[in-house]
Formats: sequence, C-alpha cells, structure tokens
Amino acid sequence: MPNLSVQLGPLTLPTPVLVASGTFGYGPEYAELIDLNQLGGIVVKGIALHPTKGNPTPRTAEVASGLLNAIGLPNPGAEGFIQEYMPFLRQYTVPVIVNIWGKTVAEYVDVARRFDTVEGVHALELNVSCPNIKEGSAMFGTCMDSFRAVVAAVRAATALPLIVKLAPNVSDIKEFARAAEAEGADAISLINSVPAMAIDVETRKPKLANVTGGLTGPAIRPFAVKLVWEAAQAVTIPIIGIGGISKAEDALEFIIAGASAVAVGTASFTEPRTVLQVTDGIAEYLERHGLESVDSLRGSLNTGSDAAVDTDSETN
Amino acid sequence: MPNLSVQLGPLTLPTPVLVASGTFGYGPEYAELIDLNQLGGIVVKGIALHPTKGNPTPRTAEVASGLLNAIGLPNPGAEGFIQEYMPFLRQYTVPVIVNIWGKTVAEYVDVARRFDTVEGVHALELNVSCPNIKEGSAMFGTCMDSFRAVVAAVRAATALPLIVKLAPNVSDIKEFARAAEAEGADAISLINSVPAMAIDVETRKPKLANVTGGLTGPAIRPFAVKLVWEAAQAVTIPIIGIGGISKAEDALEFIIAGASAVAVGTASFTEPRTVLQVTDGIAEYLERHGLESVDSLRGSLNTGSDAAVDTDSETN
Amino acid sequence: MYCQTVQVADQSEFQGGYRLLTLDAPDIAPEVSPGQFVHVRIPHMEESVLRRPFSVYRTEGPQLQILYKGVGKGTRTMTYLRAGDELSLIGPLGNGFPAPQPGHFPVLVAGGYGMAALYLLARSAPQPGIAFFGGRSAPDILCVDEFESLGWEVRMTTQDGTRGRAGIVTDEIDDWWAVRSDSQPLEVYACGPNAMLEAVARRAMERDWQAWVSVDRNMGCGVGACLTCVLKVKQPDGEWAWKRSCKEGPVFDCRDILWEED
Amino acid sequence: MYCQTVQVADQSEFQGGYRLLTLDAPDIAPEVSPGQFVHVRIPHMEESVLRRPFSVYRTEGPQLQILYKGVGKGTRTMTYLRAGDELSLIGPLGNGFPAPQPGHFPVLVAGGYGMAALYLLARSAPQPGIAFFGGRSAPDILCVDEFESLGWEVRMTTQDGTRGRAGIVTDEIDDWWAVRSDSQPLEVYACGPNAMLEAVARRAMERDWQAWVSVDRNMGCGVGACLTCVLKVKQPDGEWAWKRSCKEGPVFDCRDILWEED
Ligand SMILES: Cc1cc2nc3c(=O)[nH]c(=O)nc-3n(C[C@H](O)[C@H](O)[C@H](O)COP(=O)(O)OP(=O)(O)OC[C@H]3O[C@@H](n4cnc5c(N)ncnc54)[C@H](O)[C@@H]3O)c2cc1C
Ligand SMILES: Cc1cc2nc3c(=O)[nH]c(=O)nc-3n(C[C@H](O)[C@H](O)[C@H](O)COP(=O)(O)OP(=O)(O)OC[C@H]3O[C@@H](n4cnc5c(N)ncnc54)[C@H](O)[C@@H]3O)c2cc1C
Ligand SMILES: Cc1cc2nc3c(=O)[nH]c(=O)nc-3n(C[C@H](O)[C@H](O)[C@H](O)COP(=O)(O)O)c2cc1C
Ligand SMILES: Cc1cc2nc3c(=O)[nH]c(=O)nc-3n(C[C@H](O)[C@H](O)[C@H](O)COP(=O)(O)O)c2cc1C
Ligand code: FES
Ligand code: FES
Repeated sequence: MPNLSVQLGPLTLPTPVLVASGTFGYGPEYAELIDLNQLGGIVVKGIALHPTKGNPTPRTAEVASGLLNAIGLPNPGAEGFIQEYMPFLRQYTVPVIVNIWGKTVAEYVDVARRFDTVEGVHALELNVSCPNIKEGSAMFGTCMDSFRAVVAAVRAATALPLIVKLAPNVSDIKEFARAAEAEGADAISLINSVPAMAIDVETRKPKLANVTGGLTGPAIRPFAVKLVWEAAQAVTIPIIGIGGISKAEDALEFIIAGASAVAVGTASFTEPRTVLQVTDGIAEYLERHGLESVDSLRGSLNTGSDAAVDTDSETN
Repeated sequence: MPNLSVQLGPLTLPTPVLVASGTFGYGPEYAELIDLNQLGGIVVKGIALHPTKGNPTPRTAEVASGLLNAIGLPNPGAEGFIQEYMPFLRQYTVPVIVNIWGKTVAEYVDVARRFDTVEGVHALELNVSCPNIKEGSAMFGTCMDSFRAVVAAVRAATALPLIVKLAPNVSDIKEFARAAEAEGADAISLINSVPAMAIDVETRKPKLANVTGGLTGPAIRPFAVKLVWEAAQAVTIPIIGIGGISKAEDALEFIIAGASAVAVGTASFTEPRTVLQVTDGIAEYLERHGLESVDSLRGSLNTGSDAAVDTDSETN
Repeated sequence: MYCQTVQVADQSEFQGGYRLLTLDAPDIAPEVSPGQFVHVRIPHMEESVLRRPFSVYRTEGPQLQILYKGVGKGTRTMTYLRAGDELSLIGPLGNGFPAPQPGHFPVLVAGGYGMAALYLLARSAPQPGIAFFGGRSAPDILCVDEFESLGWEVRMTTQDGTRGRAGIVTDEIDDWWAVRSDSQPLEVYACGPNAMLEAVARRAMERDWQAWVSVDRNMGCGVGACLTCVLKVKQPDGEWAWKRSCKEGPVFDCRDILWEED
Repeated sequence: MYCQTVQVADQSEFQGGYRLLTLDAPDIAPEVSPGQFVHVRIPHMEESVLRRPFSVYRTEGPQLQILYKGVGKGTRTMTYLRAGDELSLIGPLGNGFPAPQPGHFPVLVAGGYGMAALYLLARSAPQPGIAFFGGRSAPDILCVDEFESLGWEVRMTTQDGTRGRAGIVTDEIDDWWAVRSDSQPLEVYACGPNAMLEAVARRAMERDWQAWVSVDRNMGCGVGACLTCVLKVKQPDGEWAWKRSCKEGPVFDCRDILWEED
C-alpha cells in the first residue's frame, strides 16, 4: 500500500485529497454519507469576522460541464463558526483548514488572528480570489500590490500554516505564485472559480441574481491544470490543485503537473463520495505504477523532445 | 421577416453569424455542405506574411464540453492564400475577413498592408491573442504596451475595416477593449481560445505535442459571455461575441450581453450546419419577440433591481 | 440519509404528461417520511453536474415511487430509464411534514406534483380530511382515486373547467371555509406553485390556521452544503435569515416565511 | 459529400469485440468508394464536441455498414444504438484507394478494422488477389469468409498462433514473396496499425512494389478545415509538408510519407 500522506510545508495531510471550500459546508452536512476521517482535509466554507448573509437567489445555474455560482460568501462569522461547528469538527482527526476572507486588510488580519488560538484548526486558506473583496478599487486577487499587502499582513498575524488561494483571471499566474511565496505563504491553492455569467434569453435576465458568478466543474479543468503547471515551475512551496476534479485521473493530472495535493469541489454535489473514489484511485494508480508516494509522481510530466518547454508556444 | 443585417462600423454583414477563424478553413472545405452566401461572414484561418508549418501532432484533444488545440497557425502565407483561395472566395457574396498575425509589429504591418489592395477582402481581424507571438518577452494580447503598439501600427497600415481579437486571459478585459477602441479599431472580437492543457496520466505526457493549447467549445461560453458583457460596457465600437456557441440560444446570450454579431467556432466540427441553424434561430427569436433587428436586442440584458450592476459583486 | 446506487423496477406513463418511476431502494424507501425528497443523479447526463430533487410519492416495502413531468433537460432524460437501469440516489432528504395531530382536521392543498408529494401524508394521517387540488386542465389533476380510497374528500378546480370547478383552488377553499360547521382546528398542508402557496399562507395567517407549505427551490447539493436553495425566513428578533430549503425545509410553517421575497 | 441525419437499420455483435452497425444512408452509401470513411456524430455524448471517423465496410444499395470496436468513450457509447435511432453522418470523406489496375496483382495487408476497410476494394478489384491478415489472436481476424467468397486467397497470422501462422503479418508476406513465381507487378493496399503500415512500406520501397497505405490519425472536422489530422509528406523539393489525412488522405502512396515521424 503506497504512502498517501503528503506534506504541505508544516502541515501533514493523511491523504492528498481535500474537499474544496464552499462545496462541503462546515463538515456535518456530508458526515452522514462520508467518514470525514478518510479525507485529506476539510477546507470549510469561507469565514469572515462578522456574520454575512450572502447574495439574493438564484445563486447557482448549471452550464455545460459546469456550475455557475454567486453564493456570496454567507457565513456565521468567525465566532459563530467556532461555536457552532468546531466542537463537531474536533471529534474527527481530519485536518481542518479554515478558508478566510475580509473586505479590508484589517479584517483579514482580525479573522486570521481570531483562529490562532482555536483548538482543532490546522491551517488557514486565504481567499483573496473573491472578486468582491475590495480595498479602495483594488482587488486583492488580481492587483499585485493589494495581493502582497494582504498576504504579508496575514502572514505576520498568524502562526498557523498559511495557504494562499490564487485567482485564475490574471495574465501571469507565475507572478502571483511567486509573490505569495515571497510574502511567506506555506502553500498556494488554485484555482478558485472563474468569473463568468449566463443569460436566460427568454426573460433577458442573468441566470444569477448577482448577474455574474464563478464557473466551476469539469469545464475549467484544462484551464486549472495549465495554471497549476505554470505555478509549479515558478515556486518551490507546495501547491493544492483545484478545478473540475471528478475522478482519480483528473486529480493525477494535477499531481503530474506539479501539485502536492488536490481538492474536490463541485463534484461532491454530483457524487458525495467523489473525494473517497479519487483517493482510492490515486492509491491504485501509485501501486500499479510501483510508486511509493504521491511525491514521487509529483511534477513528473514528460514534455518530451518535440514538445515546447516554455509556456509561450503557439496555439491555434 | 426581421432584418438580420448588422453593421460593424464600416462593415455590413448580411447576418450576425460569422464562422470563427481557424474553424472553417479558407472557405472551400465546407462549401460542399453549406451555402457560403448564407453566412454573415467567413473569418479565414490566421494568415502570416510567410508560409508557416505549425505544430507537431497531436494537435487537438477532446475535453469536457470542449476542445484543446495547439494547431500552431499553419498557413500558406499571404501570397499563397491570395493565390490559392481568393479566386474561390470571390465567387461568393459573403464578406471575407482575413485573420492576420505576425511575430513582430513589422510583420503585422506587412501582412496587413499586403491585403489592402486585394479584391474581395472585406476586413482584417487582428489576432493578437496567440500566446506565441512575441516581441522581446512581451505578449501582444496580454501586455498593454505591445497591444497598443501593434493595434496602432496596423491601423495606420490599412484602410480596411479593422477588428481586433482580444485575449481572454487578462485580469481586466475593459482596459484592452478601450485601448483597441482608442487606437482606432472598428470593432473588437472576443474571445480567443483559453490557455489550457491536459495530461495523459498513463504515459504522463501532455495530450498535445505542444504541451499547452487553447480551450474552446461550450466549456468556455459562460466565461466568454462575461467578458463580452464587460467589454460592451467599456466601449462603443461593435463587438463580435465568440466562445462555445452551438445553438441560437447561445448566440442570443452574447447579443443580449452586448455583441453586435457572433462567430461559431468549434461547433462547426460537431455539426457543420450550426452556423445556419444559429442564424435561423435568431431570426425566429426576433420574430417571436416582435423585434425588428438584431440591434434592438443588443445589450438588452435586464439586470433588475436586486442584481448588482457592476462586475465587482461577490461570488462563491 | 444514504447515497446509493438503486435499480429501476419500472417506469410507466401516468397522466397529464406525468410519468411514474418505481425504484428498488430497500434502504431508503422504509425511512422516507411524508414530505421528504430524494436527490437523483440522472444517468446519461454527463454534461450536467447537478442532481435533480423529487418528492417521494409512495413507498411500498423496499420500493419508492416518483411522479414526475418532463419539463427540462433532466426530467426529459429520465424518461429513457428502463427497468434494470441503475441510478444514484441520495435520501431521504429534508425535514418533511410534521405529523397531523389527532383532534385536528387535516386539509391538503396541492397543484402539480404537490398531489404526489402529499400522498404519504394523507396515508399516515390519523383521520382523513379534505384535499383541494388545482390545475390548469383535467389531466393536471392527479391521484384523485388514491386519495379517495384513503377516505379523503377531494375537491378539484381547473382553470379551464374541464374537471371540477372552473377557477383556482383558493376559490373552492374559500367557499368550503365559508360554510364549514365543524369546529376542529385545521392543519393545512400545501405543496404546489409558489403563488398557490402564498395564497394559502395569506388565508392561513388571516384565519389562524396552522399551515405548512413545502417550497420548491433550485437545489445544488441537496444536503445543506452549498447554500443554493435558501429562502428568507423571519427571525424572532424581527430580522430575517436565509434558511436552506433542503435541510431546514422543504416544509416551513407558513408564518415563518418572508413572503415579500418573490 | 453530405451531412445528413440517417437511421440505424441494425446493430449486432460481430466477432472479437467488433460490432456491425448498419445504417440507412440512401444518399451517402451509393457514393462511397473503397477506402473512404464517414464521420459520425455519436448520439448521447453531449459532453463531446468531436465526431468519430469510421471506414465504410460494405455498401449495399441504400445501406452502409461500419465494423467497429468499443475502445473508448465514443465507440462504447455507439454500442447503445438500436434500430430506428438517428444519427448525423458526414460522408463520404477522404480520397479512398486508387482503383487496382488490370494487369497488376492486388495484395491486401490488414490488421484490426483494416480488414473491413479493405473489403470494398477487394469487391471492386478487376481480379482477386491475396490478402494478409494479422492480429493478436483468432477473434481479431475478421471477414475471412467474405474475402474468400470473392475469390481472394487469405493468409492469416496471429501473435499467439490461435489462427493461421504464429507471428506477424510481414513474416507471411516475406515467405510468400520469396517463393512467388508470378511476374505481374504488385499493387499493395494496407490498412492497420502504424507499425504494420511502416513495415509494409519499407518492404514496398525496397522491392519496388506500388503500395498505398490508409493511415489512422486523430481527426477533428474530417473535412480539411481544422488541420488536426496532418502527417508529414515528402515534397518534390526534398522538403516535407503537412498533409491532411482527412482530405489528401487517408490513403497515401507509401513512398510519400516521411516515416521517421512517429
Ligand atoms: C423538494 C423538491 C421536490 C420536488 N418534487 C418533484 C416531484 O415529485 N415531481 C416533479 O416532477 N418535480 C419535482 N420537483 C421539481 C423538479 O426537481 C424539477 O422539475 C427538475 O429539477 C427539473 O429539472 P430539469 O432538468 O428537467 O428541468 P429544468 O428545471 O428546465 O432545468 C433546466 C435547467 O434549470 C437549471 N437548474 C435546475 N436546477 C438548478 C439549480 N439548483 N441551480 C441552478 N440551476 C438549476 C439547470 O440549468 C437545468 O438544466 C421538486 C423540486 C423540489 C425542490
Ligand atoms: C480514417 C479512419 C477510419 C477508421 N475506421 C475505423 C473502423 O472502420 N472501425 C473502427 O473500429 N475504428 C475505426 N477508426 C478508429 C476510430 O475512429 C476510433 O476508434 C475512434 O475514434 C475512437 O473513439 P473513442 O471515443 O471510442 O475512443 P478513444 O480513441 O479512446 O477516444 C478517447 C479519447 O481520444 C480522444 N480523441 C479522439 N479523437 C481525437 C482527436 N481527433 N483529437 C484529439 N483527441 C481525440 C478523445 O478525447 C476521446 O474521448 C478509424 C479511424 C480513422 C482515422
Ligand atoms: C457553491 C460554491 C461555493 C464556493 N465557496 C467558496 C468559498 O467560500 N471560498 C473559496 O475560497 N472558494 C469557494 N468556492 C470555490 C471552490 O473552493 C473551488 O475553488 C472551485 O469550485 C473549483 O473547484 P471545482 O471545479 O472542483 O468545483 C466555491 C465553489 C462553489 C461551487
Ligand atoms: C482548431 C482551431 C483553430 C483556431 N485557429 C485560429 C486562428 O487561426 N486565429 C484565431 O484568431 N483564432 C483561432 N481559433 C480560435 C477561434 O477563432 C475562436 O476564437 C475559439 O475557437 C472560440 O470559439 P468556439 O468556442 O466557438 O470554438 C481557433 C480555434 C480552433 C478550435
Ligand atoms: S441544495 Fe445545497 S444547501 Fe440546499
Ligand atoms: S480532421 Fe480537420 S483537417 Fe483533417
């Protein structure tokens, strides 16, 4: 049996397969169907300092091989989450990673600091890729200066392992990956959902009340794999690959491209047991290929002789 | 019968439905199956000054609701195209739009200039969104300075209507749309294919010989609609909406989001008659809704009261 | 709650465009209580990432039945299912209806699949009551015999007058209420289009009936994780909060819902 | 060339995992010449944007037949097709084989679906010749009776020796060639795995046979527009150029192909 555990800087995960923020609630929702202790980790739905209601409905719409969502980060606030959900989560051995967000650097710092003393929280994931979180007119996820500022400030505020979740809608992901590394992130995760929209042509209204939303699911996988591959060439900190994973093969693409771990998102809605099927499939693959650990597979993409080795080769 | 013709600045199209560059060859390939005179326009496969061979194989791979391609812009060169294909295309009334590319600003200018005197060429589409076209280390489609330089230079070099095709992988499409308008483009088209990749996990090789490629097809539509909607709010020049259109409803999404015309790409491979089905479906829709022209539908998205009117609202 | 692969035992045409799907679901079926639903992964819809929710119409031993109509991509694809096909089911889900109390008179109000969604409740009620079914036209009135054979009185209204009274369901309710002599307190259970639910709720609040409505919201996960299916529910402090119709619902006390919402 | 919706007339198991699909395609079938293919849009594969190419095995009046194996998503989905189902076909496509010339002795070399792809050629040849069929095991050798009933001699090789000679197809060709006394010039037609084609081509070039090979490349459009299906072909000036196997091919003179490529 190959060793499935992986190391994300200071954080050890029992398996390389996490569940992605916002797609698995806070733990109890799927606990009747899935043994949480078999997960590589739970990344809980984004938490802010104060409770937030989120967007009007409709909040999701199905599109080709994907889902559009504009949930709007509703959450019970840090205090509410700690009280309502942490006692439940502490019953399990699964690593708990708290996805945090704020509207200003100060809010980010406050919520990060709040979790430093909470028993059972294993790491923080910094959600800087939510288009709404603004400081002035800058967006944390796509504006380099704000990005550096928020990562640096949160890094200084927490002793927990810090994962920075990158926005996909930038022209050069490598710059953001390097900046996260330079500012002290222990790992990066990517991708978050892709800004997108859909229109009901009969009513001429957006399918989401929020007009725009984020695209997730199999549709975004090739885009996500490319960004993970690029990021892996830019940094040495570990990467969590996310985007459209619904079977082991999909997860293996990310690992071969350079990810140390992966997270299953939308596919949990389609099939709650996806995370376990992916885990089993990775183990089976490693065994079949005589590999002793996930690390020995990581980044092993063979780009061959014919193949261009940089990312600037011709398409179309 | 509603009026289907649309105006793209100086260019009049008989219908709002074009075929996208690279997905319909140079005209003869589909002429046995489709009456070319029923198209809104043919955008031919990208042409450079000199013949180009393109990438090694495999050049395409199928992914969830989409296609990855790294064809590599093979083409017979401007002269070759003019000799081999223009006599054929002149037999038709369909507007011919030549998609052009180069490796330097000078090459762009030369190829643009070459077409100025060619009978039967109705407009140029400037492909600045091919990741490989570099000047120094800058990419024309994603680096603002190079982008402005090439648009300005080509604008000065041609009297033909000029359409600038935007790259999707930028953090703010509005900036590029405005820059194209400011530099004198008559119209913009978007989106080009989305940088992406796929890996065969058994061989650990990329599915494309070129490692990375461009994602097209239904998977990218919600992303493309969002970018067209944003661009439409930033500029007054007309927009050609492209990305994953395979039925009339899809095209109508783009028009309601603000596009004056659309182009069908990958769907021609799935079903060559898509372009005609989309055209008929738009006519039927306009009639059913008592609309006299495409223009009266354009940009009519009703974002309602609840809905956020800017693009910076919360997702997730 | 289970997530299981189950087998299609049978599928047949029902009436008014509805189809009856019978599933062998030996773990799930016995645990379904009235008003609960199952979340179905429809086979051969590889482009779709979402399941589709359906109320459980009847259960019989290891089997459960769904009565559904082909209205969109998912439900139209479901029509291809044949005996022996497999599909994945999550369920039973949702809170379901509170059990009718002895000494209260049960009243059902339904439109569309609501007639199916209320059958288990009718079957488990301590006494039969009255059911008001409304639809556009005669074929839209479902399951009348099934309810009558349980001893319920069924009053029907159709908009085109092809079955029962011409009009809408609340017309009939109002008339019944106007001449009612029995003094048992009512317990009203409603499932149908939102406008019907709201009309019932307004009467219930005016006339002080206890009324529960089962709402229909787009769903993602079905288990409370994604926050797609929320609706506004009044809070004790005068504020409102989003509640998940898949978890805290789909059944709500009509007084709790912030009806202005839609 | 047509792009048409056609009907499935029949689908049945063939042999060795192959299935025989019969289509009513009254416009297309009569126009198919040997070595041409059709591009099939497989129903119920909404997530797939590409068609799949298949050689035409036989034509008979308004019908055409495809012999295929379920190797991947597309071909496995095709196995669900039943009589009466509709699908969209583009065809006939490709250049096809040049007609065998009277006075030349026709030789066929095939592996896998190549046996089916060469049948129309065998049927239209002015004289029967010899056919070399190779496969892994007995079930992989297809259509032998069909060729023999046209008067062709069929020599078989299987890697495991379960049918015909144990070994690979070129062993048998070499032996045949070594003892051949007839002096008619050969015309060789090959369709099968790339390694087989290359081995045949090398012999043809050495021994000065006229040989055509039908190549199998991934395809996109099938009509020459997308430039997916290209292979390197030698040019008169000593250079090479990409040629589209869907348009300039799938049949190439073996001397024209740049064999180093793969
Ligand atoms: C609790 C509950 C019980 C129900 N019980 C029954 C029943 O017993 N019988 C019955 O006939 N119907 C029932 N319904 C309704 C049934 O779920 C819908 O008719 C069905 O989901 C329609 O799916 P569709 O794909 O056929 O059609 P459509 O509704 O037309 O779906 C079209 C599109 O709507 C979109 N969509 C659907 N769901 C969502 C979502 N959650 N978020 C975003 N977009 C979405 C998708 O894009 C889908 O392709 C019930 C619904 C609920 C909530
Ligand atoms: C001219 C020609 C004639 C043929 N004749 C026959 C025949 O008579 N009988 C027969 O059995 N087979 C024939 N084949 C082979 C047949 O086309 C393949 O077996 C079939 O396409 C496999 O499709 P699939 O989806 O089942 O499997 P797979 O090949 O496993 O497809 C798996 C994946 O490969 C990828 N893929 C497929 N095509 C492409 C492409 N063009 N570009 C990128 N990725 C791609 C897709 O992602 C697909 O999902 C022929 C092929 C050619 C070129
Ligand atoms: C309904 C929904 C809610 C989400 N909420 C969050 C969130 O709160 N914080 C966050 O960082 N990402 C959130 N995401 C993004 C996911 O964590 C993940 O990055 C994205 O879904 C891509 O993965 P997938 O394609 O596997 O779904 C959400 C995604 C979905 C679909
Ligand atoms: C095989 C292929 C070749 C393409 N070649 C070109 C090209 O030469 N020039 C160009 O500007 N765009 C090219 N494109 C991009 C298309 O014109 C279009 O922008 C893209 O495919 C998105 O539309 P779709 O989703 O409808 O396919 C190509 C796309 C494909 C699939
Ligand atoms: S459907 Fe996901 S929370 Fe209710
Ligand atoms: S398959 Fe498109 S050019 Fe041959």
